[in-house]
Amino acid sequence: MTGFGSAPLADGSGEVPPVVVKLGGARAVDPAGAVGDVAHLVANGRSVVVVHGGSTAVDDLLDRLGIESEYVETPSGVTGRFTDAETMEAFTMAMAGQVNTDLVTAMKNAGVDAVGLSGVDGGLLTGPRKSAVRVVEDGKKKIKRGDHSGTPKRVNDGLLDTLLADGYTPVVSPPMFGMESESEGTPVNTDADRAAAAVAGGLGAELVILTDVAGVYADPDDPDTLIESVATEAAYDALTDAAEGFMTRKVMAATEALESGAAAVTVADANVRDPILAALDEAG
Amino acid sequence: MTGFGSAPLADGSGEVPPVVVKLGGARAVDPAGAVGDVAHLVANGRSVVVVHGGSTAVDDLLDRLGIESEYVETPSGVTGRFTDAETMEAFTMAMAGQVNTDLVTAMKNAGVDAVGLSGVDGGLLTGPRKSAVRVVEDGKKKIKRGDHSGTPKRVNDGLLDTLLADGYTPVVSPPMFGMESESEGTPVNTDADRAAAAVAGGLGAELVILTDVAGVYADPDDPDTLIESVATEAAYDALTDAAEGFMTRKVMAATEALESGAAAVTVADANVRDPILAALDEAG
Amino acid sequence: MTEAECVECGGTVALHDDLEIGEIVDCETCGAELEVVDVSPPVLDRAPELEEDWGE
Amino acid sequence: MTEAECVECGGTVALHDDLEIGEIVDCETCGAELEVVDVSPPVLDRAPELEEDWGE
Ligand SMILES: [Zn+2]
Ligand SMILES: [Zn+2]
Repeated sequence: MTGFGSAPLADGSGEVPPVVVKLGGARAVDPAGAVGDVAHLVANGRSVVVVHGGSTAVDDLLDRLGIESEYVETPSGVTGRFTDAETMEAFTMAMAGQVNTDLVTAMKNAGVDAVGLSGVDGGLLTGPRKSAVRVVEDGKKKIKRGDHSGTPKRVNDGLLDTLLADGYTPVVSPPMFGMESESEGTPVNTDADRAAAAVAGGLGAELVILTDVAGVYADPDDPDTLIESVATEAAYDALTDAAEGFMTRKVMAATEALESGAAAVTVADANVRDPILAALDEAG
Repeated sequence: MTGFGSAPLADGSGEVPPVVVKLGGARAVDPAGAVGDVAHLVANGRSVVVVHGGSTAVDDLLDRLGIESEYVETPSGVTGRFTDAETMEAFTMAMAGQVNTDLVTAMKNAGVDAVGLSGVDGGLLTGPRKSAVRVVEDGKKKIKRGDHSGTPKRVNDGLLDTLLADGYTPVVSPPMFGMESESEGTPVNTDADRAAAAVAGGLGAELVILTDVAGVYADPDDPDTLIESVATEAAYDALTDAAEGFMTRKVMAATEALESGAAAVTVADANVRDPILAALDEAG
Repeated sequence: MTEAECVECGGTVALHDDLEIGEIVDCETCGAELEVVDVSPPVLDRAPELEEDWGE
Repeated sequence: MTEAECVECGGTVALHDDLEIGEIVDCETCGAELEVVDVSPPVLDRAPELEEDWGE
């Protein structure tokens, strides 16, 4: 695993911060170990918030509905899905309907009194909707409108605190609430890692991002380059430069979490024994 | 509209009970009037919980997914959908994903700080799962197993109270949490009218069931037989006998709500001006 | 025409040929409702009492 | 080959023929990025600054 930031228990305050766990939505990630760990933490009095993705479930539903996703390329060469209205509807059904309910069910069956929330609920994750995106098509730069995406700028951590205080474990799902004006919003797609980062920042929590690899690699093709800890600014900058593709998002999420107030961030493999407890041990 | 039970404000306690509003899921019911009324009530300090159905959205999704619903007939001649695992998954996506998120969005855009919950969240609506049902096929009585349905026996009103106390408006959706054993549950289909009744009972609330007709008719084919008020036990029994088909469920829901502690129940037309305020005026 | 034993009274229950699993037959001796849990050979069990109640 | 006026500097921007709505062209006079908001006749507007950022 890769740890970012300082160890949260070393500050001497004695205050144990909540834990935010990001569970991946890829099929390669089995949530069973994570669910057991959350149950263990909660049984020991630790406050836990789970944030999940679900891209595999979204892909499956789009496929079953015969919706062909449009993938577009940004000027800097990143490829992403364009979330039109029809895709957005399927995204909401799969994420907030299916994956969230399944995970809440698994948690409840493990003895955790889970409450599922999307980022729309109580404006939990709110930010401007991005409708227009810059894309490159046939070598031409274009503005494409009608995207449903956004980045959370405000977290309603009061809603999470209220639920945590009553012994519930919030299970948070995209979409977020994307504002189109001062007072009107709509559900929009948002990256679950960034959502988890925003939640961890809002709660001053330790963030554990579970994924299907052991951590962040300086060179993704070389397992020997796993980075164990990023403690100094220089190490951090070097990592940001080194991270590629899929890992760029994890590093960005870690950065955003720490900048917005998270106590620590660990990127760790979901498919090991006690994945969250191991990550917290390392971090704490 | 049809009023059931005593007027809640006549008891002299001065305590104003919360309002539970059941919004229909049929396309004939436009939620706009109801959303405006909820905003008005909440702005005036009244606690409101919304419970919704969404059968049209479920039908649409099943249709788009090419899932042929199996309809079965019960020994007493009632036809209902058999909710197998595949249908249940679509039900959850459409209800808890799409309809719930859309309604929360509409509420938020009307100035109501809505929080969507399914009956699974925090065990909000819990009861035994019914897997086996008695059906009649080709004139033969049979036991058919694998249904995902249930009736809520316990309501986590503490979760609703917590959210209401913090100024949120819970928006509650099927599925409910169907227990398969003491400790294991699964999401199951439940009638939204009964869910609303259970919530109203748990909160001691006034229940307003909005639908696409003006109220309960003694004879559904004769508009002159609209029943305005059911105050005595005898009138009640007569109505229970008279109600047919679709209306049977409304009367059953009203009965269950009052028996479990609701202050009053009104069945009213959603498609009139200020449908909830009008119903409360009548009831109060 | 086959037959099977009633689990309630031990009496013989006459069964028609195109029996299906899940089908409910009545014991003519004691009146019990019996569920066909297997067809070859036919096995009967007591049919569960079930509330009639449809979701949604 | 058609042309249109730059909304930033008033200069003339040369445009190729298979112009599409949404396309971004650069003004060679002032360097502004301009979005094609109509094609017949061509109309240009200032292209919005947009963060590069993909959801999900
Ligand atoms: Zn017998
Ligand atoms: Zn210019």
